[in-house]
Amino acid sequence: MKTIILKTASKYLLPLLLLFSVFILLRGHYLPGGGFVGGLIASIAFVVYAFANGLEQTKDLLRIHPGYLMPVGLLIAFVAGISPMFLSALPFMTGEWFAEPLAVIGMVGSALFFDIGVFIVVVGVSLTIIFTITESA
Amino acid sequence: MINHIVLYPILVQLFFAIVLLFAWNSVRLQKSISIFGCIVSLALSIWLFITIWTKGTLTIQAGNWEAPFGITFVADIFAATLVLLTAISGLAVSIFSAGTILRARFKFGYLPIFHFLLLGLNGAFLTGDIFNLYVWFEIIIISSFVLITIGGEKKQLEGAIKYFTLNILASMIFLTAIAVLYGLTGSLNMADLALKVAEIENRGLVEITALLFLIGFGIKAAIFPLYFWLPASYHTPPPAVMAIFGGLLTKVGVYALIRVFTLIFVGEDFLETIILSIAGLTLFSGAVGALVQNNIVKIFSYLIICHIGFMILGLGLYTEAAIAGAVFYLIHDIVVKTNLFMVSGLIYRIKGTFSMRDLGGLYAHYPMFSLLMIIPLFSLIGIPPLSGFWPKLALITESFKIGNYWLIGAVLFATFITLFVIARMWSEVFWKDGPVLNKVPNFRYFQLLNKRQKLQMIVPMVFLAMVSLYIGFGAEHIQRLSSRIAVELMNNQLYIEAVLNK
Amino acid sequence: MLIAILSGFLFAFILVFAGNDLKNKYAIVSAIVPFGLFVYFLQFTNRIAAGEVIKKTYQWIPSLNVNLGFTLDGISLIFALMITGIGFLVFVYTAAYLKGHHYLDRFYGYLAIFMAAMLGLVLSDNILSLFIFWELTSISSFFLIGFNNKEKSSRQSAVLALAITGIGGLLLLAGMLILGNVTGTYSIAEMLSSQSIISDSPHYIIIVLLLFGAAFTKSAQFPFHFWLPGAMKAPTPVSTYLHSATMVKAGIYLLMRFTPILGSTELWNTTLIIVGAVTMLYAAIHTIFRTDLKGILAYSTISALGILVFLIGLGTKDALLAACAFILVHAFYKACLFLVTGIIDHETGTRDTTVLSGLRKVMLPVAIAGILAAVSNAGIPPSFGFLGKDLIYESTLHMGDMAIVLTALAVLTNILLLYAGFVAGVKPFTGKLPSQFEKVHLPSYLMWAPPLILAVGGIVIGLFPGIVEGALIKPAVTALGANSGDIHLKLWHGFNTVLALSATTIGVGLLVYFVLKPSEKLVQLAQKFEIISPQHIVESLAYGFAYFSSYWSKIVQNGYLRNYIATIIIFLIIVVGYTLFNHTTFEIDYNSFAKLTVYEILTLVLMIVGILFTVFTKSRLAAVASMGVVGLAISLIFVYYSAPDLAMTQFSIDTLTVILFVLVLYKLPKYLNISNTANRIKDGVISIAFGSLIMVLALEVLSQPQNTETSSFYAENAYILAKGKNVVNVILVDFRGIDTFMEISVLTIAAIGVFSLLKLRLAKKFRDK
Amino acid sequence: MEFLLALVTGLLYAAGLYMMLRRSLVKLIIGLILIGNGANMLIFLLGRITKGLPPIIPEESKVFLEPYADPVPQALILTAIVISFGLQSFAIVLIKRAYKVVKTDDLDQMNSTDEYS
Repeated sequence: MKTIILKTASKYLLPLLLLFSVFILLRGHYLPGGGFVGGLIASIAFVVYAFANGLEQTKDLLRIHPGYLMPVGLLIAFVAGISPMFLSALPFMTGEWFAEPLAVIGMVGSALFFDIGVFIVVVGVSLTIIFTITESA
Repeated sequence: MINHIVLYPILVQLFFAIVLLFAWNSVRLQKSISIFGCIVSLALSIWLFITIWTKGTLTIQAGNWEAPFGITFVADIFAATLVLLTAISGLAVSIFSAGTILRARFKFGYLPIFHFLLLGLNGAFLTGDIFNLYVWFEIIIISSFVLITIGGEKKQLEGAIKYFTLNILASMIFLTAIAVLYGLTGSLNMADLALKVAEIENRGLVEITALLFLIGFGIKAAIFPLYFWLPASYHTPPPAVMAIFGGLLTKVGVYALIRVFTLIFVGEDFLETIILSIAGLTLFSGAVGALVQNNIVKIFSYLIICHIGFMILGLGLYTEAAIAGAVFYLIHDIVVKTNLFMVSGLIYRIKGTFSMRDLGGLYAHYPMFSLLMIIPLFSLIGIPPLSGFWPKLALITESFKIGNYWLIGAVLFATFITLFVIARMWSEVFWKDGPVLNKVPNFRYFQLLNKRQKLQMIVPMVFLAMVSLYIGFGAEHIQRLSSRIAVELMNNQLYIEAVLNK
Repeated sequence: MLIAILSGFLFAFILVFAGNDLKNKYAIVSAIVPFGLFVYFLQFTNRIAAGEVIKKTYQWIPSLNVNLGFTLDGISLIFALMITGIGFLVFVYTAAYLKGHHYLDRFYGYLAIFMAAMLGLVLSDNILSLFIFWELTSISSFFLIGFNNKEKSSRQSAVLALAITGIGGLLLLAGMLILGNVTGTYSIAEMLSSQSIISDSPHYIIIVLLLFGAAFTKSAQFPFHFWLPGAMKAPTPVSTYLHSATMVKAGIYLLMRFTPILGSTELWNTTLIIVGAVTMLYAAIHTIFRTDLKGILAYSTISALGILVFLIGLGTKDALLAACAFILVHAFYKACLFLVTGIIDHETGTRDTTVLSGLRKVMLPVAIAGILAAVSNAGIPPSFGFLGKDLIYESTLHMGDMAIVLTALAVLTNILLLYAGFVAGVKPFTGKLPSQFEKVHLPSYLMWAPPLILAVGGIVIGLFPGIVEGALIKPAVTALGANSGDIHLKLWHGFNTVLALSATTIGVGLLVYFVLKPSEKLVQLAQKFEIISPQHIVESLAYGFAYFSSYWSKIVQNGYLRNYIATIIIFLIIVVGYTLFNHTTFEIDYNSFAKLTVYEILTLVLMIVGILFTVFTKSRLAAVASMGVVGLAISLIFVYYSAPDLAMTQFSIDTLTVILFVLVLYKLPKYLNISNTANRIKDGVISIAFGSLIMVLALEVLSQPQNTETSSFYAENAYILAKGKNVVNVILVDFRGIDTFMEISVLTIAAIGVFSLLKLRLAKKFRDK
Repeated sequence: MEFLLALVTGLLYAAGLYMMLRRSLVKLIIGLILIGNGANMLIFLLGRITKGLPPIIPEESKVFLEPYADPVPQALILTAIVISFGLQSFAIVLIKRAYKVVKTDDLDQMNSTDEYS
């Protein structure tokens, strides 16, 4: 499997797919998509890369163990969730919004950060599971 | 915004679970964070409890979406009590874990998962949304799967497969029930459901939905004939895990049953007959199972089943006094069962076995420990005036009032078998001069532990023993609490008003 | 009064911490506790004799109607004095008997707890607190019987005794609760006024039977008597205190206490007379077939308890008077005999009557005590026993038609009891001293003084019955609901039938004693009939039940996961199916259903084929692949029916699952063809039933009206309030964000689980076995 | 169409149960997945199905102009699917480990924890 073509292709595929996944994440509020599917696409990107270049190299690329993405994502979601409690004494998970919409993304608010958290967790989870299974297979 | 505190028990556990994940590499740090987190959680739970006790039910709408559209969290006195008990057991088990769990297990996420489990429990107690309840249940079962398998011993895995399959089956049935319920009412908020279900004309479908919930929760609560997973798996993980499982996991099923059958499905005769029969058979079958076992942990496992029968009985009798009895029993059982499994853990550390045949001589060599252990053991039997005794008064009286002597018989039978089994256990484990056991090489016998580890085992047991003594001798307080819970449960209007403001 | 009752518990509690000091030199100090209590209760004698009833109530758990209400009247006082008085003697005796014993402190602790519980029992006015103390006596008895816990027989006897009295306790609990319900009060004093309510109640029979169950087990009545001989495994002070003088009389106390409330009905009287008579005779006969001193005394105690039950059953004033007197008589002589036996055992190391004799030469004070007790037991004048026996005959003789039979039974029992008393109290001291006992010496006065006091007491009261008449007996009879005005106890009644009966009893009894010698042969003879003894029958039943239990458990918990699943689902099918077919109408409106297109039909066909192929294929890989196809078909359905997000998710998840499966699968073995056809058919039937049930249910629900309140709220507010247009996503991240939060937590936990399952290997040395 | 979907849902439940009742670990997990799919279908079906009208508000407007599919069941199913995925991946790894340790795929031979000792 580790052919030159695949290796080369995966080098370009990885950033492309990652970009695409972020796109899916961001548009989720308006059209089908969202953090979960986006996260899955991002992990597929890394999996394809791993197929081509081997597990070790993928890990080097990631620098940290994908498992650490999970608490990071959870923490982002958590902070997004509790921010209204501190900012405006509203209940947990209440949407907080910036006044003006941003280009491309649209309205930005705590829900988006929450979705980003989902995205990161999903990447962390999928990669952890797949890497672990591959390593011990 | 005082009602924010409703979510604190959930948020604090979530927060500490996440923090523990960050501290993945340092076992020492994890232990400290966990114990600290449990103390914070206990403090918040006490605060919540006192607030609810003085001010009445509080609700909070997550996301600030008015009920029934968002997810509502409801801290009525029942939920607050269970959250408090979770915090108490959680703290005890957290300390106990620090002293008994193998370092290898800590290195693979034992503590974060443990806190996720507590998170799930708190969430399940506080949520006012039926689908959200499903989600909390999933948190609970996935955490328990990980805890039951962590370490990957052969017996752990064999037990886990049964545990896993039957619990997933339960979730599927639960989910099926939610599907039907949503199809009928178009709602998920439990208070709103209570109103909408009452309006449905096709009572047959309502009854079926109720039965699906009964079976789904019943599997988790380990009632007859749905309890198979429990004796197959509860004795396989380390004692600290058993303690939290034995104390709280089945109880969350009982909680859900009580909640759903006092709030949403009210007053269906057919159901009451079924629930009462189930209660009687659970008492019988659990007791009979405990009678034939030799392994002390398996005995305790069967006694869990047996004693679930008491709570189900209270629910089935469906009077205020009976529900109060069931709630009282629930409160007692959480504390005592948690402690019992820690007791068995201590015995195991001392002797290296769970088998009654091989155990012995504890009374002669550890008189103070024996005295400590006898508190949960006797509370379990319900030797008056210890904690297990009081709720039985209401259960027997109410069974008598409906003229069902079979149920009285079942209660007495279960109590008697518990008495007999514990007396025999006392005789075998504490009195008997046990056979000389071969030293298991590298086994961390109690004597070999350092002082801190010893304390980490003993302190939580003393703590819980004190709590159960309080439940027994301060039965007046607990009874008043249970009665108040029962009053609130029996008038589901109170709950509905608190959630929907109507 | 509360402090008085609880002082035993407090003392036991102190012992936990200060036990070591008391264990050695200062053991005797603990006797202060019962002595103090004895004096405390003694001071009430005058007031009780004057007809007063002393009441004290302490609130405990008002919401459960449980309070610590104490009543001190005639019966309670007799019992309280017995408990503390004999308690004092036993405490003193113990100091010497178990001198230097390693666990003396524990022993005192148990004794003190027992004493407190017993006091609480006889003083309680609240029937629930009475029950609580009742249970505590059983528990402390358990610890005392099992005191020599290294011996197997000791432990077994303790468990047996606890089991029997435990059953009784639970019956009592049920009885008390029902009684409380019928009368509307838990106070015995208040019940006295509602006697007719109770006896007219349809629950009267069950209440009485439950109460009998409790009393008969506790007071060792036939056929529940057998735990008592077993309980003799306990050290002698325990046998003396619990198993002859006090605890076993708790059942008697209960019957007496409830005589004014439940008594005077045919059920009450007849049952008690029959059970009492059978017990007294059965146990009395048994004494002949014993050579162990404690065994003989145990059976004679059972017999005496039978006499008491019998007397309560007779229920006349004479009989109740006799019962009150006999309780005291018995306490004096039987406690004494036990203590004497203990000394003999302690000094000679044996309790075998066939070898013991002539001990008067080495332990005269003990011999005096023993012989005097035997005299009182025999009812030889001028002992207190003579008085007691007179009263018994007096009451049986006045029973009309049944007088002859009842009197004959009483005489026969007393003859045998006389024999037993002599074997225990006289035989060891008379005759020749065997050589092996020559070095035996008199123990400390702490041991021989208590029995001597009791023995002398028995004679003194016989001579001067006035000591107890006004102070104890009369108030007790009053408390039992009879008029005690004309009672007058005296030794000499003149020549009458009663005297003749007494004389006969003594004469024949002595004859039996001189003719019949205890021997091994008799013991063996009795053992032949062991198979029909209640103990054997109960043990067989228990064994049978244990067998049944293990059978039941093995059937239910059979180890096969598929059976567990099948049981759960069959249960579901039965209860849900039953309701579905009984309560619903099956009106399904097919017209309202959406119309089909070719794509949908193709998708469904694909799905059905996929499902069937998954189930029936012999290849694992094919099964997994076709399962993937099923998932794919589902996502297509989601596409058709307006759920693009779902379709995307279902598709990606489905793919991932298949990948995971394949990654794992090639390590696993091939399918084995292991299930047989019968199983497959059975499982197929269950599965089809289950599937059909779900299908019918779904159709039923679809025919119901739909409620769209919630969903329209989401739809209307998604953009305006939550600023999103994909409503599903808005629900996920905002309306129901917590669900999603927990969903990613589940994923995290699962990932950790996978990680630890695959990476964590416990080093072999750390394995828990 | 609803009738056929109900039929398929029932079939998924039936097939899932049948697979769970087999003795093979792999079949057990497949059975669980099938039942899970069945439950999702049931939610979907009972939330009432609508053809071709996804619950996405058109670009130009702020509320729905025409009828739309109920978004709630979709959100519930999404959550349920993801949760099931977590459980399934754990289950798949569990059978792998169980096979390695117990050395059989036959569930009937995994009853040591139910034995009496």
